[in-house]
Amino acid sequence: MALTVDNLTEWINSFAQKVNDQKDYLSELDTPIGDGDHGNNMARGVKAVQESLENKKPAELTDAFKQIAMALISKVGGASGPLYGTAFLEMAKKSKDTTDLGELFAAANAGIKKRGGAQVGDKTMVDVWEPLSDQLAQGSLAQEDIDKAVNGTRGLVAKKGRASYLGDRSVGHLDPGAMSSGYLFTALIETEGIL
Amino acid sequence: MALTVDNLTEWINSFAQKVNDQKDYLSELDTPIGDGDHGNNMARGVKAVQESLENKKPAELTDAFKQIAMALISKVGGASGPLYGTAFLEMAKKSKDTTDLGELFAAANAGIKKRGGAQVGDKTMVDVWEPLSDQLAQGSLAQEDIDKAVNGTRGLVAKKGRASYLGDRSVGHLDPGAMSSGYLFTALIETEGIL
Amino acid sequence: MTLGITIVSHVPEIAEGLPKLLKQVAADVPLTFAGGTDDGDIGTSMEKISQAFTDNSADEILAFYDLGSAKMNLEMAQEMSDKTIHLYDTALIESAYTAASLLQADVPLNDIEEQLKPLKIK
Amino acid sequence: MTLGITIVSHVPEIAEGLPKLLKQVAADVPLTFAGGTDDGDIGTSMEKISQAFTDNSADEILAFYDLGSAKMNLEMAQEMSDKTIHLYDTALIESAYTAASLLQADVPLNDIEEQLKPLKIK
Ligand SMILES: Nc1ncnc2c1ncn2[C@@H]1O[C@H](COP(=O)(O)OP(=O)(O)O)[C@@H](O)[C@H]1O
Ligand SMILES: Nc1ncnc2c1ncn2[C@@H]1O[C@H](COP(=O)(O)OP(=O)(O)O)[C@@H](O)[C@H]1O
Ligand SMILES: [Mg+2]
Ligand SMILES: [Mg+2]
Ligand SMILES: [Mg+2]
Ligand SMILES: [Mg+2]
Repeated sequence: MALTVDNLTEWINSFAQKVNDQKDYLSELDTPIGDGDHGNNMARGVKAVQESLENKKPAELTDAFKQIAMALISKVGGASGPLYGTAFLEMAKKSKDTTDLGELFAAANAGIKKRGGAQVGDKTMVDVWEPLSDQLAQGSLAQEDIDKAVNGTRGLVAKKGRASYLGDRSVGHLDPGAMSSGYLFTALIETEGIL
Repeated sequence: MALTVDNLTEWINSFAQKVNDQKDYLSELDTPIGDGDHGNNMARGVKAVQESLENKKPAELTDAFKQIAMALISKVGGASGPLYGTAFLEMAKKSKDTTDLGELFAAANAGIKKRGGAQVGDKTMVDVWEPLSDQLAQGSLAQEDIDKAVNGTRGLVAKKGRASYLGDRSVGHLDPGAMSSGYLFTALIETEGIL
Repeated sequence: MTLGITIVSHVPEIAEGLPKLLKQVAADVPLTFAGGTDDGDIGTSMEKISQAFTDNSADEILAFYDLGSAKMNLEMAQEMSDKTIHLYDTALIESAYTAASLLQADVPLNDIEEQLKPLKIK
Repeated sequence: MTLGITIVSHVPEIAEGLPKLLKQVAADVPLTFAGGTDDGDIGTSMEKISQAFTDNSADEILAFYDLGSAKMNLEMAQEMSDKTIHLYDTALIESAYTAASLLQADVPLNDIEEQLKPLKIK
């Protein structure tokens, strides 16, 4: 079982599918604690990713990660653009040395944390990326881990991003970026032949 | 010797003349320590004042002061608009009780200070209005007093208005609003029959 | 009693543009703005500010401005208005954004003002 | 070595409008801006920011932004630029105005940064 350009593409297409299906839901999550655009941002981003991968089939994993990153960086528009973009850019760099998922995701997570300055507990996508990257490194990621991480953001006080303006009042709402990140991990474990 | 609608109008017309003649110079003064528009602002303002007084000859001093104030407030556009406007508005109020120049100018000066929060020494028009209002109250205002007050702003560090952003670097430049205020006082002492 | 926001800028484009950022997080907060002089040049206009107070459907208004001369016209308009106008000496964009987010979440004015305090820079 | 300013805002109108205020006090300071997403919507664009760095005739740039997500795109553009980019977490309009006035008066960068410190709010 290993990551290839083909199953990476399959994974990303599955993620795109989920984002498109849940576009309105993601924007709804972003409404009480943000500006209500996360679904639209991500849908625009994954569309650009799919177009890029179709227009120019990447020769290597590194190219694939880079194309994904650049499309997200250019097209998302919101905070999630540079964050997801940095994640895939870090995976591109790391993929020159290894295809180990644990290492790739650890690099991605470190990139997100550096880019946005968020730590675990700040009610951001980091609350999904960090624990699930750890699980991947340990070779045991299941849907219930994903649900737990995503749902865990509900009780947190936002410390970064737009939701942080609401302080304590952000409690009781799921973080939209955590939810979309959850879809990325679900798509990963659902794609045959990667894990 | 007393203030009447006629000699007030003469005074203001003479002030307008000086502002128009020195429009470029006032804007030049405003360039190194401001945004270079004081001459244009004041020219726009006195034009509106003259139009107002021509279109509707005021019946009373109070009306005249009020019309002048409103024209300046609407048309100047820069900080000097609310400041000169407040000065004339305060004179309008005070003119209900007295036509004494000392009292009128004391009220005007207090209005400028309240509106802009500047004190003597802050390198603003207050450095002209305050000492010269005092002189008027004492019945002895001459051109050399005016020159002294205006030129005194050259050595000051700006504490209010746009020039204050330059801090110490504002030293060595005349304050444009002090200069235009100087013209107002010169026009006053030059107008026959007021002092 | 409803709370609204009025934005005052020397630049017409800033005054028009900032509400677009705020509307994203505060669809239900009454927002009006006044930008530039009567002639549309760089500067502020007491009349435009008064109009922005009148046009705002709220009866209590949080007002934000860019530079000091805008504040003077704001204060004149405040004195002439029947509404309660709160004037903040805070970073224009950042504090208007903060206030808009919090008003949308029905946060009481006292708490909003507490959160605006660190943004006081004028 | 010349110093310039780049303005980054989520809103195209703010990004376009602010330089008009700055030009009044800083006619000779190189000023560029990046506003909105690639499609002109509310947001920021790393490409537009990179372009604004390139288009600026200065080789050292003071960059100012409105909200946190702009900062992330700014930092990515900064990492990709050959120029020295200084990023300030200060009130956008007020600090850009301060920097512009001081740059026009040839004030050294150290002194400018000193004067920007009290405007740090992010
Ligand atoms: N500084 C940050 N660090 C990590 N994640 C962040 C940060 N800021 C925002 N996010 C994530 O981005 C999501 C919002 O994305 P999006 O709505 O697309 O951007 P925007 O907030 O600019 O509209 C949040 O739910 C959060 O997960
Ligand atoms: N807070 C203030 N208090 C008193 N006078 C002030 C203040 N701010 C500015 N001024 C005066 O206004 C003059 C500048 O007027 P003007 O150029 O028309 O306005 P702006 O600075 O808005 O362009 C200054 O030279 C100064 O005399
Ligand atoms: Mg959003
Ligand atoms: Mg957004
Ligand atoms: Mg000026
Ligand atoms: Mg001006």
